[in-house]
Amino acid sequence: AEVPTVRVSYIFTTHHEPFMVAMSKCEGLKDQGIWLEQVVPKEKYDLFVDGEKVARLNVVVAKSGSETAVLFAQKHIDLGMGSLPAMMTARDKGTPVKVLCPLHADGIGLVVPSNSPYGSWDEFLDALRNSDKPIKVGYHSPTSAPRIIFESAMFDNDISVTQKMGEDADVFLVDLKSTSNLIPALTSGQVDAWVGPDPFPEMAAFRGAGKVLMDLRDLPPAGKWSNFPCCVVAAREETIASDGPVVKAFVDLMTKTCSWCNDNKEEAATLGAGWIGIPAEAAKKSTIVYTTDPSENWITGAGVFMTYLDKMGKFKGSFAGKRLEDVQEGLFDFSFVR
Amino acid sequence: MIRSGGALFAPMVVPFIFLVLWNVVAVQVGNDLILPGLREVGTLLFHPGTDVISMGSMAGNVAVSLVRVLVGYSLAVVVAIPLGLIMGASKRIYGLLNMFLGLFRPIPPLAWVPLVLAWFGVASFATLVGIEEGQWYIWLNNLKLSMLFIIFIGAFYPVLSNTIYGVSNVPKILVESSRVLGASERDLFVKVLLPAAAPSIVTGMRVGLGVAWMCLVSAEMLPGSLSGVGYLITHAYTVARTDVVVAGMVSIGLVGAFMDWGFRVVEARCFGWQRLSR
Amino acid sequence: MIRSGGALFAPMVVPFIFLVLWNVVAVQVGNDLILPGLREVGTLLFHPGTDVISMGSMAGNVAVSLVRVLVGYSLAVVVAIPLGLIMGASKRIYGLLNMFLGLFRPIPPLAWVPLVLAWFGVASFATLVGIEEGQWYIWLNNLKLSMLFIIFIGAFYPVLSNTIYGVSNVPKILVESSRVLGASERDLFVKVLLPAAAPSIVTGMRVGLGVAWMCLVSAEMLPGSLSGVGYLITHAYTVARTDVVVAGMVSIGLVGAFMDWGFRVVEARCFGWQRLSR
Amino acid sequence: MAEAVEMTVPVISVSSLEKTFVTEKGDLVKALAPVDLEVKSNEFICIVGPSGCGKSTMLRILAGLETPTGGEARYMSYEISGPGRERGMVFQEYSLLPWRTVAGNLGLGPELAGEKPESYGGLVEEYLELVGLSDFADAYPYELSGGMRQRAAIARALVNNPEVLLMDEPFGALDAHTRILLQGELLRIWETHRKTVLFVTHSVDEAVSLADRIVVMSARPGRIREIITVPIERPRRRSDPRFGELAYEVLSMLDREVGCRS
Amino acid sequence: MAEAVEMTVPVISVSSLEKTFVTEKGDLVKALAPVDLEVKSNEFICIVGPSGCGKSTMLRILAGLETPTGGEARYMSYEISGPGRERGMVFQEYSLLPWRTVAGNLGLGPELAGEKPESYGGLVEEYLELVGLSDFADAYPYELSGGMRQRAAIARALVNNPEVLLMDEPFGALDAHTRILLQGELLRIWETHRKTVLFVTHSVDEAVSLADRIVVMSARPGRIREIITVPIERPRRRSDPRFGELAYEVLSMLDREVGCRS
Ligand SMILES: Nc1ncnc2c1ncn2[C@@H]1O[C@H](COP(=O)(O)OP(=O)(O)OP(=O)(O)O)[C@@H](O)[C@H]1O
Ligand SMILES: Nc1ncnc2c1ncn2[C@@H]1O[C@H](COP(=O)(O)OP(=O)(O)OP(=O)(O)O)[C@@H](O)[C@H]1O
Ligand SMILES: [Mg+2]
Ligand SMILES: [Mg+2]
Repeated sequence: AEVPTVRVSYIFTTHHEPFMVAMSKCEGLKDQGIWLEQVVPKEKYDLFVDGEKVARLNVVVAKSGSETAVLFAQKHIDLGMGSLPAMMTARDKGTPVKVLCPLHADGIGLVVPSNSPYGSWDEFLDALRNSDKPIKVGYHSPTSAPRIIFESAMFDNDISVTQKMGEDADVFLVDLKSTSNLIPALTSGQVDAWVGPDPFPEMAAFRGAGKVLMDLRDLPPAGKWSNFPCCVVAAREETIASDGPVVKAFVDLMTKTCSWCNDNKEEAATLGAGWIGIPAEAAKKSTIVYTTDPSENWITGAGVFMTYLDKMGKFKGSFAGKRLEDVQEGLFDFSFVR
Repeated sequence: MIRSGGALFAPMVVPFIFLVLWNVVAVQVGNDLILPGLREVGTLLFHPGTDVISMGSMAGNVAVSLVRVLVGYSLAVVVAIPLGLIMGASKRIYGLLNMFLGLFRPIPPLAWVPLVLAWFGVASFATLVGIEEGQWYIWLNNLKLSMLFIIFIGAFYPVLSNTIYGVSNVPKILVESSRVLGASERDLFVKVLLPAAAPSIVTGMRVGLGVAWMCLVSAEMLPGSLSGVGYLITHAYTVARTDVVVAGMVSIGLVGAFMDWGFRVVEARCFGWQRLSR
Repeated sequence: MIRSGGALFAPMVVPFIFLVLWNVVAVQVGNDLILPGLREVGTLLFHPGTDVISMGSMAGNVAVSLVRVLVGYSLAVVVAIPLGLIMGASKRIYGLLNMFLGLFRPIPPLAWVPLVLAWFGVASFATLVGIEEGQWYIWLNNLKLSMLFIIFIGAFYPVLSNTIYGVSNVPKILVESSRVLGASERDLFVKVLLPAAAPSIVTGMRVGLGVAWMCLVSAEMLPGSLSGVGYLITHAYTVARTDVVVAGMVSIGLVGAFMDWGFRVVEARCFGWQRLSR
Repeated sequence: MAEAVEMTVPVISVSSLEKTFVTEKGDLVKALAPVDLEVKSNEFICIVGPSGCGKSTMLRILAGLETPTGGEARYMSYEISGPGRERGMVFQEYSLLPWRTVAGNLGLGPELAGEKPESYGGLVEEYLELVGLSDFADAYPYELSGGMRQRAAIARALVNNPEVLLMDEPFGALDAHTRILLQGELLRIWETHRKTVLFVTHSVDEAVSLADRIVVMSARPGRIREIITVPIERPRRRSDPRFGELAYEVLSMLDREVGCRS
Repeated sequence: MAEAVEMTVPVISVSSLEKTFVTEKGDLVKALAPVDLEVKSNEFICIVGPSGCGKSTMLRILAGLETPTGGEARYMSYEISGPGRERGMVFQEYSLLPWRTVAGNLGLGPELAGEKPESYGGLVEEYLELVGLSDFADAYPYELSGGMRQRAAIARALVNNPEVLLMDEPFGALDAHTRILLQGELLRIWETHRKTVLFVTHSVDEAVSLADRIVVMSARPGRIREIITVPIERPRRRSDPRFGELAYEVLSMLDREVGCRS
């Protein structure tokens, strides 16, 4: 019988490794009872549940979470993976998209150039407090998890942050516009440090361009930033309504593949690295934990995102001035994982 | 003899110095994220068939780009030449359309990218034709509508302008002397205007292909694209493989130069009469 | 009278139909992420001073872009014209340099982006000069070296080619008749070659400015840039404000058309002799 | 009966012919004031007159490239309303199609009339021979000297076998030497093929060596000032005193027309 | 004594002058076989000969634009090694600087010599008057007819007050009527300003009306075939039988030179 066709987007980052693993292993994951079969490499896959084909996936690569949000808005995709803040801003603007589940936690690093004078987090913190000029810290997108975690942590530690040139502060945040620019930013010395998602910290270290100062989940206060939200799986409301079973199957696939990845770290890293075209050694260093479970801590973290995005004036629509509790209903749909 | 030998090699001197300098600086810098050595780039270029950063081979990516450019470009040529012929021959139609077409001319093809993405997204020729599987799908799906649109816009105006120019600059004397010999309106078109404008049209086609190829580099930065030499260099940049970036640039340059050379050969072969009859 | 009135309005007919059609389709589609209405875009264009999506005003962004283009472009002109004059006048220097310069010509300016980013990153004029604060910093920091480089490459070749062409095509008769009247080598340069090549040089400058402006759109997609009309439209795309995208495109087109028009006026004013002396 | 009519009806007759141009600015330029002229079969007419007096305009009307604004121009018994194969024209500018060989250009007329190359190939060869370009059949116009191009243009007109040959300063762009050679050839062709020729020229010398009758036109708007029958038998020699006298007479007529320096 | 020398030393003397060109392909083209010629002060020399016989080459050597490959060319007593103000040249092609007004072009010579506009302004006006272009001082070359341009070119050469005027088919591009007008003007200027003129032309008619002596050159490589002194007093009339006869003589000399059609 005809099965529905669903368009899925993901990004070339190890954060989305489970999906890439599902696509590269295909029938190799048959034991899970839910797997993909390749139709066109990297572009088209059939989704099987218990030996039965339930959907055809058309796979699209996006460049960033915000682009994923735009693709949703323009109805060019049905399912997508991207950062939580990107989905929040989309929802704020009225794009009918719901967050179905997390995809991973952690996997964000603070990196300095390899010739940087700072050898540890404490030295770096010292420098932040004592330097007479702002320290330049880069990030790849204003609504990305790395930036928000970093800025919140700075706030918690009484370190002043600015984005305006020439304004006096301890940290001057530089928008590097794309993860592509993270590594070159180190070699050209345009920033003193940056915060970025895996695999870029590992890549930078592997290629000798920088050193990883710390994993952001270890930022003080201890525990606050672990299992913090980053990328999520989201779907358009229309798709949820029309193809609920397919969405359910997809979420199940991600849940199962996530645990496979956690259990087979080495192999998963190798597959993911091969998919993106980065050295496997770099990917293997990742500290990322894959999960589709929206834990307590995760939801608290989502609340932090809300607050910061609102404070930054990123909300222009229905989310403006709201707290997570007010919008949770519309934003989340965890029915597929619970 | 010695003198002509010198004249032959003189043009090589500066490029040679440049290559040596490149290598010296690359060794000095010692950071192939900033400047890869001559050897790394050379290796990539001389083994165009091997897989690069999981993105397929250099040759394969160049081939994909070429197919894209040629399809978008052919569309532009097929639309622009007849339109140009008509606009060049009829002052009324020219008056009607020129201003309208002129509205879009100053918008750089790349500025269309965001809008075109909103329109077409990742739809491709495959979507249009309805082919969903197999080898054909793989080829057709590389022809994203958004990319074709950008290439189309890039190639359209040079071809159009040159066609109009060519037709409207056919010496009146050629038209009149043919009419006196008994040419009908149709004869004038086929036997006088078209051949007389051909050199200008071909020049427009050459320029248009150059612009189209240039637009490709950016068009391949569009989402949904998983291949093409433009995509290859941006992705290589992302994973900090500057040697692949430079090899990609060289490939782009070589292909561009080669296409231009091809057209110039055609121009020189077929339109000697144009250059030589002052 | 009626006829000439008709001729005056005829060119407007198609653009008018186009605008009406646009609005009809926009209403039909009803999704201003895909096609914003005429009114939304118009509002943005007629209030160029108001802040758009927290990115500063349309006018402000266009101004930033203009300054960038003009700086990169001026650099290109300042290098290309003297070089072109020398290469046009001396066959030996031409032979030495032409092949070398030709190596880089076929590489589209945009293909340089990844490499140039690796070199300069977000370093700007401000970094170069060492100014770190104040109003000057804000202005100078907008002049990213990577952007200037791309604009430079874009404008350089058209200006160079046209200068060489202009100088080497000065009719021999003008040079010889001046020599017979007593012109020294220097006189020939200043009083014959330069004015004779001027129209071609100015045409090169016009084309070069067009290419530079076009390259800007992509150059402003480079990181570290927080303003400029190119950045505005990409950012607007990211936040799904298609109306801003379209308004930005129109602005880009208007500025491009205006610059082109300015040069054409200069050409028509100063170089009437060129066109009219066959 | 038909033959008798042909003998009496002039080949070309122009009566009260007027032409007023509207320039692009909208001004009116009266190029031809009423002009009357009858040309008999086989006549060789030369037209001279100050620059801008409407010589080209008259020829172009006869060729059907321009429509008169008054009066009429007839070929035989019917009014001229467009180009026709019976009226060939040779222009001052080089008018060969530059992308065709010489033979290709000569064959253009028959080709346009729908004839097959086999049927007109012989004719083309014959006329190439006639104008001495047999060796250049496959050459392109840019490979020819100016004189050779004009020979080819004349041959091209002749291949169409027109009754009337309209020539608008065909030798104007040639140097004096080549010009005199071509004048000789033209006369030879005219004598063997017995065409009716209307020949515009600036050179009085040329007019006197070629014409049966010289039409002298007055300054704009062009009118016919005088028609002079040349009483010198052919071949004419420039050293003949009657040649010099007639040339002088025509020249001073023109000088009075111009009045001022041109 | 100085005066006496000037009377006896020829203004231009050419002895065993040869010129061989090397084409771009590397072939050798012998343009001038040894040529000997002496031109006295105030003489008006016309040079005629078949196309390609080296007429232009000789003039260009005299102007200093080309170096001979054999023999020598002298102005007065010294060898010509480059252009000089005492030798002015007028070319067949229009050679005015198109971006300068007519007055600006006329002033070019003095300007290049470092003179101030105040000092040569009067001279420019005088020569504008002389060639009848006073009303066009501020016009640009493209606003002039061909005849007016050549007048301006002649005036520009004269403003530099050269002793010798080298003219390479200056009227070649003009129509016959304008040509005759300018011939008259040139003679008038030559008579009042007493220059030495070397005038290349294709037109035998022109040579006979202008020259004191006509140099007839033979086909390439150019040699001097004959030098004919024109025995007709000025003003010369074309209707004069001696005119026609001399023209015929020169023409047939040329015809024999060419041999075949050109
Ligand atoms: N298409 C036109 N539009 C306006 N005026 C025209 C047009 N064609 C010719 N004229 C004018 O008509 C007049 C006669 O032109 P024509 O070309 O017939 O003169 P002519 O005798 O052939 O001159 P010449 O000897 O210079 O060739 C001129 O004043 C010319 O400017
Ligand atoms: N720069 C050059 N290189 C090679 N050959 C040349 C050059 N200049 C002239 N010639 C050749 O020298 C010969 C004489 O040329 P020149 O121009 O002096 O002839 P001319 O008598 O002036 O001819 P015309 O009457 O056609 O002007 C010709 O065969 C010409 O092709
Ligand atoms: Mg005429
Ligand atoms: Mg010559």
